[in-house]
Amino acid sequence: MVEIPYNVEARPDTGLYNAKLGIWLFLASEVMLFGALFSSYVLLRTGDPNFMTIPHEIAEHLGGHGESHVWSDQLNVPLAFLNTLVLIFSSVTMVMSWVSLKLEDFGKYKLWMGLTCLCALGFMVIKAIEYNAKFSHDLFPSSGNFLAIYFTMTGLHALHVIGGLIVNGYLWGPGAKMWKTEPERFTNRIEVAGLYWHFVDLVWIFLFPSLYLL
Amino acid sequence: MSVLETHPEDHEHVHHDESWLRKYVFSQDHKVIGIQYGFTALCFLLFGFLLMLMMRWQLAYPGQPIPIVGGILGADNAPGGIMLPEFYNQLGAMHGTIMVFLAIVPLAVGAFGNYVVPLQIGAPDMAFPKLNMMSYWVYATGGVVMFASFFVPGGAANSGWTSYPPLSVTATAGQSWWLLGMVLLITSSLLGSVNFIVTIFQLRVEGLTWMRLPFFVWAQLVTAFLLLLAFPPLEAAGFFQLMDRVLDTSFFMPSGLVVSGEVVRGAGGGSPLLWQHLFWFLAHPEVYVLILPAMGIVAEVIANNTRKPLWGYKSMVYASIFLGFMSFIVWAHHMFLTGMGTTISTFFQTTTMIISIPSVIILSALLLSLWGGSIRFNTPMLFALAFLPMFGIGGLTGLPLGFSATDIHLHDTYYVIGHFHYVVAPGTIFAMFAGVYYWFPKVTGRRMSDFLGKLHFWPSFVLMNCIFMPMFIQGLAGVSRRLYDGGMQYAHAQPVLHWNQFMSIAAFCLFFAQIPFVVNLFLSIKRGKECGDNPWQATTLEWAAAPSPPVAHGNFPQTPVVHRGPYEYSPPEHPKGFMPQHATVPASEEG
Amino acid sequence: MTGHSVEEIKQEARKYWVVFVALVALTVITVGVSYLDLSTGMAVFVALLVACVKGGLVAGVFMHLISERQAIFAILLLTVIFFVVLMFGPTFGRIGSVGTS
Amino acid sequence: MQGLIGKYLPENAAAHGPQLDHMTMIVHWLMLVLFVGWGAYFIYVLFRFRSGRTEQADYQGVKSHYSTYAEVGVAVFEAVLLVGFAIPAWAAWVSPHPEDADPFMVRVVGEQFAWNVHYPGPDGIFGAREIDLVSSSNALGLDPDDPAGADDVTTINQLRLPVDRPVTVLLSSKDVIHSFALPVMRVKQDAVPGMEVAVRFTPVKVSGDERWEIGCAQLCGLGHYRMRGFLTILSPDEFQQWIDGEVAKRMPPEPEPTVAPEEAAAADEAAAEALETAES
Ligand code: HEA
Ligand code: HEA
Ligand code: CUA
Ligand SMILES: [Cu+2]
Repeated sequence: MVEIPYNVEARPDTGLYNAKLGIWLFLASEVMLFGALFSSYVLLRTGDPNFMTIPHEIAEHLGGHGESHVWSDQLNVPLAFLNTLVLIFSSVTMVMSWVSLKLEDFGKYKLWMGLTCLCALGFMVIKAIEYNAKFSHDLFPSSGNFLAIYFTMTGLHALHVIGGLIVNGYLWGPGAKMWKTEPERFTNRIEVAGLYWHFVDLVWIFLFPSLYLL
Repeated sequence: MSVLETHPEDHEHVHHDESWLRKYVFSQDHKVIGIQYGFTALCFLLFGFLLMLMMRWQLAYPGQPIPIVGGILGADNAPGGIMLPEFYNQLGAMHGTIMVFLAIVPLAVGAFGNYVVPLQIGAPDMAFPKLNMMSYWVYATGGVVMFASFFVPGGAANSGWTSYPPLSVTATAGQSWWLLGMVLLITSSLLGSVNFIVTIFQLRVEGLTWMRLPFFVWAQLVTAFLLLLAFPPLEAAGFFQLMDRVLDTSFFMPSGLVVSGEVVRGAGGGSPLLWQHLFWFLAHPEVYVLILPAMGIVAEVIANNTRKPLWGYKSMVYASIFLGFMSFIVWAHHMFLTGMGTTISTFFQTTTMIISIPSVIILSALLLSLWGGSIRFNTPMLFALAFLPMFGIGGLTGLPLGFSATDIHLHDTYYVIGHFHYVVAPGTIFAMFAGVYYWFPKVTGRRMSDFLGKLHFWPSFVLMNCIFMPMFIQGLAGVSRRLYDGGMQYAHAQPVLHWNQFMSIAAFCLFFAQIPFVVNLFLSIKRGKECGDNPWQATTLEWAAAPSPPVAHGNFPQTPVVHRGPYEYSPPEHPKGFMPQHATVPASEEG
Repeated sequence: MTGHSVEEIKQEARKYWVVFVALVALTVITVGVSYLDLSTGMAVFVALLVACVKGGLVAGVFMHLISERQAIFAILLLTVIFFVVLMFGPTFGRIGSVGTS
Repeated sequence: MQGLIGKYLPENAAAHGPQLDHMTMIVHWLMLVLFVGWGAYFIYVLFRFRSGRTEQADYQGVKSHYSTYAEVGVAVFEAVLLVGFAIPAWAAWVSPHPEDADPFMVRVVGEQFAWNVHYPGPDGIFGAREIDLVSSSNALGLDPDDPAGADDVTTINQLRLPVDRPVTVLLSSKDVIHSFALPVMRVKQDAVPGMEVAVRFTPVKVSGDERWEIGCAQLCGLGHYRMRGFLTILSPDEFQQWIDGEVAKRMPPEPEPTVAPEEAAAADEAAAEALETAES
């Protein structure tokens, strides 16, 4: 294969190595993706006076859970709060794993990266519990546009978490071999994976209040 | 620091054990990927054209069996060879989709961008070769999905390339395939655009500063940004529509719908216009994705064949950046008649008028570049020159559409069809042809026949105008687009109806006019005249610093270092010659 | 970019933990505020303000945006502009509509 | 240009039409001037600077600033058109008729593939509609128990209007997006389900023997091409006579507003066919 310049070291005039610029561009497009979702949410919510109202049939069906007739009260704030903490913590562990590599402490790296992956798993487990509770009450995306938005946004976010989990899992396990041969390149990879991971966290920081709290 | 220090020799041994599959199918070489893109896209261009020929038959001879292919279309589509309205709508939607997303964009960006950009900036390859390969294969998969959708029950998508809900949400299964295909195509474009931007930012060779980049590279850069930032909203909208169709959500479905006499019992509360906003937020920038690379190619060919620098290179660069920027804030000019108030329509009319200015600047600069040249009329130049007035007609007819008041009468008529076909067909397609003729020697080391090229050009030029000019007449008369019978029912269409046959016959002839091109293309691969490394005596790196075809791995035998701007033809210190970007001594014109 | 000496990096790490604490505190605040009876406008404002501060901390510190290169800034600026347009364009379009629903 | 564009434009029968046509004309003038100007230059340059004639290219090229003036000219022209014509024309198009104009109100509801027209009758009040009442004989879902609806008149694909009186069409759709196009009235408006838009114009000519049409300009399914209605502009007397007759037909003997059989017969084949498809 051909050797591509600036794969590892930064190009002097831009101050960046290729993958770093690449991931930022990718994140820019992700901003637009989630931007469209948020925009749709705003438009639908402000456009339909009944957006947040639970229709009678469903409210009745919900029984004890249906005292309130507002959709967002159906969402589980404590669980989401917990998930927020999990994700924030995973952001720190992620950045610490990178710091460990900078300090050339591979053992610590393994620890922090492992924790990051565990957090991601934890997030998914909590998410699954949350979804499951909805389904068991017969609440589906088709129940109303608020839930449709809720499932789409959190679902797409969850897909991003899974994607990050796969990448981080790889970098923790088989991918970590690279540390021995090309430590600098490996550190860059962790930085890039970290940027993505923090972005996933950042999206959640906005999802949490706008879906659960407002 | 120089790229030279990356030592190709050390890696020589890797090359030998490359399998055929890795070399030609799952290749990571931007040149091979470019050719893969190019060939696939040309096939889709032909396919999109064939779909349109069937439609044009129906428009000219409504209710008569389609000759030749009529029998094989199946009883669901064309019983007895006579096209059904459902099938007409499928063809229309798929013609639009295929032409835009599977033919022109892959050709302009995937093929020309991929092949030429790394060469023009002196890079050994794209920044992320694996991503590049994935981008192609995701595109190809998207193409297969789109193609296969013709064979699902109910046929392909039939709600127009714009897929407006609620129609598209209630449409047959083909629409879900369309959405799936679009998600793949969008993903492919995103991967590609990240790659292009990083490549152009990071891999420019020493000395190749921003204002020394060939205009083509600039055009590709702006295009990549448009793809990067405009496509994701459509991806989101695609998910929404898929959910509306599959999971019965109501993102685009308002309350109280009665479809075919049945009350729709969904949750309701959705907004059909939300889709339009998200769609056009992509689709307007998308039209500049179709035109910018074309302008880039035309600029290269014109500079080369006038033997003088481009006039106003800098203003062209700034204009294209501005164009790219503005293209994100004009989208609602496709939605004037959805019930828009004065404030919003004023905003979008104003931005639409503003965006026409950079186009005028680019076009003026290209036209002024001709002044003082010593113009060579070879085949690529003919196509590039024809692009100018054709784009001119297409662009100018955008103006009456851009004023909301005049758009009232013209909206969704054949005037719109005429407007954009002038820009994309004799506009972009011609630029693509110019590109093929121009860079063919780069790929093969051989030239295409100039005679066959002219035999391709002149009939195509005349016929394109015969097809699309009458559309303005029909549009002014108020004939709507997407009419299965071409407007036969309408009294107001009668005075202009006879044009349908004229246009269709011209379209059939246009098909035959492509034969010299196809023959030329395939024959020249083996039989074309060998032409050396720099047959056009060009200054840009892809010609001047690399052999034709370029070195398989790494493109350049020696990494060039750039000393000057891209178009130093006939410079004052060496009026009879030209200065390649990397050269230390001038090259002179031969013959 | 972060510093290169070991000491600098360690200091950097301490910063990350401070930010972590701040993020947790802010999360508690948003949830807390949501139980107050604020008017809709105020609630949205506070929730988004806190979210923006949190987002800013993540982007600025964890993603090193504070010390990032110009090229990235340029790209992000562009993205932010289009993001804002995308965010509000469709809704304003609807509000400016002459139709009634 | 007046002739060239005017030759192809359909006849105009609306009060606001001349203004729009005028603007169309002016824009085409601008386009023509630009195209002919640049075109002449283009051909001249290709001839004069062909390599056979000009062997030595001039590195500098154009030195004058005419092109800049031309570009500024285009920008100014566009700005003038925008401010002077386009924006005011649009503001007039979307704003209500003046208070004292006494506009004639009619409701049009698109469906696959027909235009349902709903007149409020002498009381001037539209009867209530309920989507659960929609059926093949009651395309609009009119509530038979609503007294306001007793005198309402409905037609399919037939829009009859009095001349010289401002009209407000309340436009909506039952199913998918259609576009209500009246070429002779220079009217086009998308009918978006879930939305009701007021479309305003003033017919200034009776249709007489001419066949004027309602077209559907937005792809709405397989019958889009034949979703055609008819527009008849009558003198005030004729119109009154017609609507009185229609009202009489449904008032005392049969209060239920149904589609008069005459109507369906009057509508041409295509309309009847459209109704069938709408039902199937
Ligand atoms: C490559 C594609 C492309 C390009 C470049 C453009 C360019 C422009 N378009 Fe077009 N447009 C489309 C593709 C394109 N469009 C498509 C596909 C649709 C329809 C989609 C659908 O509904 O299916 C559409 C529809 C469309 C509409 C919606 C119409 C409707 O549905 O009612 C509008 C309205 O504003 C519009 C406006 C414009 C304007 C103002 C420009 C301007 O940018 C043009 C500026 C250019 C100029 C002003 C030319 C300058 C000319 C000269 C200087 C003279 C040169 C002369 C000689 C050389 C002799 N376009
Ligand atoms: C980039 C976009 C693009 C291009 C290039 C074209 C090209 C053409 N289009 Fe298309 N068209 C659209 C985009 C495009 N179109 C869109 C978006 C619509 C709207 C759809 C909708 O309503 O939803 C539309 C609609 C549309 C209509 C209106 C249909 C209707 O409203 O009912 C018509 C009617 O004539 C038409 C005609 C043509 C013709 C004759 C060409 C010709 O110019 C084609 C010329 C093609 C060639 C000359 C092919 C050359 C090929 C080769 C040389 C192949 C070589 C191959 C190998 C070597 C393998 N098009
Ligand atoms: Cu209704 Cu087209
Ligand atoms: Cu546009």
